[in-house]
Amino acid sequence: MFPWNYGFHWGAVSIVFLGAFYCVLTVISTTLILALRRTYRSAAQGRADRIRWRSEFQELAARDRLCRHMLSGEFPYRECRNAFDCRRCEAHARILEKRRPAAVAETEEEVFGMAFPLDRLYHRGHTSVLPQPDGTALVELDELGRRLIGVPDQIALPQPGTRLRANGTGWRIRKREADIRVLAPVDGEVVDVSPARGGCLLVRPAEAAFDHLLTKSEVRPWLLREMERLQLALTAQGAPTLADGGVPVDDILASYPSADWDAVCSRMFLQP
Amino acid sequence: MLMFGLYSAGLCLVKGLNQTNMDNRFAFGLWIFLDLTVIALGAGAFFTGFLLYILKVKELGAVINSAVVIGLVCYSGAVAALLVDVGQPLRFWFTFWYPNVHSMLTEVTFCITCYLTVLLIEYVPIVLRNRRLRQVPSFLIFEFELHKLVYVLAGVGTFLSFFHQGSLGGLFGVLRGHPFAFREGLAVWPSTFFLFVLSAAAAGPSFILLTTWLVSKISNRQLVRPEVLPLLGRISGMLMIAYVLAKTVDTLIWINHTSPGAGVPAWQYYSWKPFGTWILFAEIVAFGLIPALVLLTPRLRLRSNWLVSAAALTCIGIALNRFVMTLQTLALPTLSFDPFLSYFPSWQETGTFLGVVGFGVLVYSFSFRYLNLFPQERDLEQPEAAPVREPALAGRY
Amino acid sequence: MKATRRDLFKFAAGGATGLLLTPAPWRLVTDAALWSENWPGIPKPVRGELRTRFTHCALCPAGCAVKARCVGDQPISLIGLPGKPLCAFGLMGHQLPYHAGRVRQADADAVRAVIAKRAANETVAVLDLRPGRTASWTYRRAMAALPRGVYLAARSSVPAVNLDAVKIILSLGVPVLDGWGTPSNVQQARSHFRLIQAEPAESRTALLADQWLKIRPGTELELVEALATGRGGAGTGLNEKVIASVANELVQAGALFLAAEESPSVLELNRKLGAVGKTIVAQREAPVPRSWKPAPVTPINSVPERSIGVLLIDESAADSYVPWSKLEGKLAPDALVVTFASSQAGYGRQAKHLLPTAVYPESTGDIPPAIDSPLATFRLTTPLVAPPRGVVNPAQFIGGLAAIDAADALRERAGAIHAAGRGSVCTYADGRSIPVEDIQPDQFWKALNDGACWIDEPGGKLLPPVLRASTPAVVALNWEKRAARGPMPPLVSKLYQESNLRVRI
Amino acid sequence: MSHRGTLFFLAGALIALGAGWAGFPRVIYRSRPQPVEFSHKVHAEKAGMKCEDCHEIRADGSFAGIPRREKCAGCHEAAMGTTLAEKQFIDGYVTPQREVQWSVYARQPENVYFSHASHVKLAHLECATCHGDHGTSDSLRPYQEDRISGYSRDIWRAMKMNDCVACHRSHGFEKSCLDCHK
Amino acid sequence: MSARSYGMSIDIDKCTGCGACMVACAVENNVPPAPEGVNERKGITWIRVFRLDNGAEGVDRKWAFLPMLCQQCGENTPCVSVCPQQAVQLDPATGIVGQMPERCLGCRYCMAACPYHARYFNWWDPSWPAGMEKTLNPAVAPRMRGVVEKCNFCHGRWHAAKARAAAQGRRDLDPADYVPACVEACPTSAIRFGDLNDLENAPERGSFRLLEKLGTGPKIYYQTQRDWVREIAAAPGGTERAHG
Repeated sequence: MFPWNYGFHWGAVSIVFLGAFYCVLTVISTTLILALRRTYRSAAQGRADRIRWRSEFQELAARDRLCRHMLSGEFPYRECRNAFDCRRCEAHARILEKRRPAAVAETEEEVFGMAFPLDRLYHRGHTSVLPQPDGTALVELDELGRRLIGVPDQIALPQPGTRLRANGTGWRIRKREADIRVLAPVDGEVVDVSPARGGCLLVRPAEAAFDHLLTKSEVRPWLLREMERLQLALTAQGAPTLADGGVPVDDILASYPSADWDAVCSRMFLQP
Repeated sequence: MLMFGLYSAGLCLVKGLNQTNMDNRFAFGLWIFLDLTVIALGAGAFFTGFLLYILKVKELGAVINSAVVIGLVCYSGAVAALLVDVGQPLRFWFTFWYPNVHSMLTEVTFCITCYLTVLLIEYVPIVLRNRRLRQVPSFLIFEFELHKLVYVLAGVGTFLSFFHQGSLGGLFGVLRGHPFAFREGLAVWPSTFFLFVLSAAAAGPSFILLTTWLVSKISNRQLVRPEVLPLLGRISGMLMIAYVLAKTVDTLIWINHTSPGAGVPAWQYYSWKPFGTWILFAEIVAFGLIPALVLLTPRLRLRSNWLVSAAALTCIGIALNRFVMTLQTLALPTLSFDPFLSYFPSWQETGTFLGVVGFGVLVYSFSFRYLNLFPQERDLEQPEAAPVREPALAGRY
Repeated sequence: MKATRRDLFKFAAGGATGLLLTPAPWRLVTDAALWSENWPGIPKPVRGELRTRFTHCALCPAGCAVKARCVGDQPISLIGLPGKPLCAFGLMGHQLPYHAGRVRQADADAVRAVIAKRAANETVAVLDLRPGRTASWTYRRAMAALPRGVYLAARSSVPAVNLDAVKIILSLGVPVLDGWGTPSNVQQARSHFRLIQAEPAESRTALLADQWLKIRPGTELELVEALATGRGGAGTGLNEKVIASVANELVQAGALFLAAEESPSVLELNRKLGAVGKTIVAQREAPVPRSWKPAPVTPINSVPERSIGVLLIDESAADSYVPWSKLEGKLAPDALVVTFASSQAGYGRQAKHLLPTAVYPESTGDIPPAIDSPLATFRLTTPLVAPPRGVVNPAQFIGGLAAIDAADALRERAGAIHAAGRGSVCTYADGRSIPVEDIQPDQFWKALNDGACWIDEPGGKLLPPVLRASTPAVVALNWEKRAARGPMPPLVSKLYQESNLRVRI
Repeated sequence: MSHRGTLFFLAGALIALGAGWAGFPRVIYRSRPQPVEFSHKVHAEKAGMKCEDCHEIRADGSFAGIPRREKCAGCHEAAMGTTLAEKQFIDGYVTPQREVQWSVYARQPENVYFSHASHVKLAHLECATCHGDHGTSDSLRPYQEDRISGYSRDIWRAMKMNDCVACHRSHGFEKSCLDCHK
Repeated sequence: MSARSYGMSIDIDKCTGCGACMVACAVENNVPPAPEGVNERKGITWIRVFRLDNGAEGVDRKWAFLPMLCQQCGENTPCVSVCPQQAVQLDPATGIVGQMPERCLGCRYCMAACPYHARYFNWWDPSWPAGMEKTLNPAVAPRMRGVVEKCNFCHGRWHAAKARAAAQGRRDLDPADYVPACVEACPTSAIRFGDLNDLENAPERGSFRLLEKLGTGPKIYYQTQRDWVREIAAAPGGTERAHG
């Protein structure tokens, strides 16, 4: 193996053979080391959240990766390519220009008897953002999210001052076997927190641009879609389907004791 | 099964190889034969990887994870069996320390060891994708970064596999002492070298096809898009046809030139029951040409039972070829006065190998249970539930 | 500060890395491999100075000269002298003492007491399976001294075969080429005699014979009759023409006719063919001290039924054996059978007591002239290895019964031979041959012990053998047949088990 | 936090290094004293003997190795000196005629064939070339043998196969394994 | 010391199949006796005498005995190139193919490679009946379980001969000093041994080697006057008559 080992002969074959062998070893080890170094770097730069969201977004079923503009019927079929971050999506920008302002300014959507006030913006991970006059924004679960979780067993809220990252972890909620990471809808710094209503944060957003969040007329089709997904998730769990037209009870979970709630929640809160 | 396997392996290690039915003529037995087969079937890992990452055949992304696991299982199993097979396992490292670079076996040992490492590394991201592990940020990032580099590993793996699959063939092609196995070839490699590479590449996809099909039958879930399996079949078929052609040419050369050159008319090999010429026929036509043609006929390929049985035939064909190369070679007498011998493995041998198989199944099923072997699976859940109607009261305008 | 799990991991990792930089792991790996070199149970051969010693092989009456290569005093391999090779069995002789089935312990004194008590008023018989030794003489003297002692020899007479004179041999199942005579003699003579082997089994001799008569089992005597009378022989399974041609051939060549078992008709035929006196001659014995008063050799048949009270069988060196059925009848109802042997395999099965004896090359004794040596010879087998404690020397034991001290019998006989002054002694170390009268008695004795052979001078007329027709069927043992009855060196597995060169009989 | 981790790492590494370099050799070697106090120095200087006087090469080329009792008794039948060691030797071995169970420092593995004859008579090597100053040592150090492989530690000091090979290579005597293995 | 090429010439007609060579070999080279249940397929016999017959039945059945040992192939030796860890070696100085048990991994690839089946594997731990290990030959190291061994022309004797030469200050050994055990033991001196480069040892005319066509250049030459023997011995690839 080494020239100083007994029985080693400097021959063409030896050189070629062992040469190849050592090349292979080097390649393998360099690959590993490279990976490790990059890991170290990324970790240092705290890109964990972004990476997590990116890879998890890839893990989502194609059906769950649909573009908001498909939901609102502007496309027959379109998968989101930017991990639900429309701020960098030129298609999104274009469409916004084209879009006519909504005819009637609704104040509140009601879907399946769930109130979705339109004064706020919605994240696909079932959080809503209510901009405050003082420039901060109130982040909390939306109606469906709350009903999914019902009364949480335990809520882990970030310390005030923590920096949030859009699509990164907002806060965590434990409910039975389900351990849910609620995705943060916006970049920003946590100002104040309260465990009320499944947890809500007061956030000072890094930038005021919220156009990656769902607004106004997009909310309804999105919600319809979400109900479908919920139903699908439940039936996948072998639970009886939502009574057609039935209004989701406050604590959906409680009414489906048999369901693997971890699966349902992770599906609804966009975690593979 | 695993227990039994461990027990018999232990017997062989503690009491020595007298536990087996191998003997001075049958220096290689069941183990070597099955190792060769298993490694050939495990070739799917490298070949799929090659197609996916190097040739960018995106569709194969659906099975790559499973392919890697299969490869890992096959290779680790084979290596385990080999360690029991050698007389002095404590000296395994001599091969690395004092290698005889002219020996095919050295090449095999080096390549397989390296490749096993590669497979392990390739396996890591798959493991790290598990949801629990993912909670640890560093794991998450490492997986992400490693996955970006995986094509390098795929490349290395391809290189290694090419050589050791070949060398496994060369193992027998160089046996000047056995005109039945001896072949001329290019440079240092006898023709069997290339035949083995080809056949392994052909069998690999078939085997993945089989396992995927089997797993989806057992778990009755749809794991991959319906077009993936036929694609695998097609790849396998193309390689198979190439292999069959090459094999035929090689056989002809051997019958008419190589073997007589060594002083043995080829008919002699087949004058020993039960190894008649039928075995040649079976190897080339029944388990070579026919499945190849089936796999290449689009209409048949799309029928899952045809597809699967053709794939099965291919795998059997490869196994048969390995069998011929190992056991028939040794069974045939070389000297006029030595008899034709036959060999039947002892229960310890069988047991050990069953253990290896058990280990394989275990690892695979665990991976299947806890890891995401078939990324497409999520997209293919049962028919969409009926779209939800919005209640009338909600539709005010 | 308190260590978290994470810290422990770090610690372990550090330990691992550190360990890799020490010799420990590498050394352990190496040692494991080295350990496999001297695995427990792999013996270490004893080292020491290589010496050469000479003796005679006592395994069969051929008594070939043996050159032993020894480390210190332990023989590690045996070999014949140039031109006087050993057979396969002889080559393994030095391993015989380590035979697994060997009997080592017995209470000799108790047995002696019992015998002594019964010897007073009962018939004591000694069955000698290798007549013609000095030990045999001791037995005869002892039996003569005892009130009612009988000396039974396995073979009533020991005819010698003069191979030089032989032109053609017809053997009835005698392994002529495989352990019958002295290998070297047979080897040399083989060129000038024709061998016809009549044997049912496909024995080695049958394979190598010039002609092989494949007769039906048990039809040997029928064949003899047919050859003698020229009639019958259909039962042998040979056709008349073959028999006729063979008979004719025999008559013409004045053939020698050998049989595995002595029988009157065989002798008759030999006489008829004129072999007796020409190729079959009387075995000459080396001189014995005049003072020795031997008992006569009693043919087993002439022993009255149920007469023997004590039967002592010397199996320590057996050339032939008497089937037990032949002996049983002669024994008194409560007869005491004592056998001197090294393993249970032979008469040990029937005997009441088995007294363990030394085996070659532990034993001390002499070897009667080989069947193919018409000349008298005197050859000692001197021990190469010390016999284990507790073994019995049959001659001294039986001599002791009659108050005869046989310890020096060999020496006395050597003295007698020297006194006779005939013949010459050839020493193996230097390969010289000196007339006896040229050396002193104790030189002679020393030479014999260091490996030398006394050979009577030729000359003198070859006397026809004294043949009694009334002897029972005695089976001659060649070393292969012996495998069935006595211990064999462990390495015979090479011939019988690990190759199919030979098949057990 | 991070250098706390490194601290632990280093600690582990250091401990391991210590164990491996200092502790391991003590563990792996079984050490036993020679049965008799013997001084090559005294024999070489006082008695003016040469190595081959006691360690002779036999006529057939084999090497006698450590002399047997008789040879020692040749001079030490009765005490020549006043040392306790000699007295013990005579009382313990010569008088009761017991062989001394020496442990041979330079005992090679069983599968090694070494011919002193060819090295001394043909190659004219000095004993010291391989055995170092053993011939002039004043006392016998305890014999150390590897617990696992059972080989003497001295082989690892100066008589490894690589040492043999190095010399043979330099003299162009490296033919085949079976030259030195049996 | 000039390169030698040791070889044998074996006269098949002289061989009586007595087995002396096999025994002498086992004694010389410390080959252990077979444990229970060993047959000719698992046994260790560095030299083995095969029985040939002319295929006829009954009394006109003719036999010959052919001693078979490592043929010490001189040209592209099958077993040397295949060994993964240089445990097999063709000694340029003697032409002897050496096997190194302590280097051997026990993969048995060399056995598969040997057309003469002259290599043997230690399937069992070597074991001698109690006390018999005293009779072992110190010139040869006993092998351990799980390694391959084979004839090396009694290399212990070669060492001894060289040592004797060295003691007398000679470099090249006296041919009379170096005679393998089987040669020494053969009662009919059917086996002759020597340096094939010397004239007196050069193979006689009409002698043949086994499986010459494989081109492995074996150094064991056979002679026979009997045509049927030559026919069988020279023919490769087990013929029908070899059954059983």
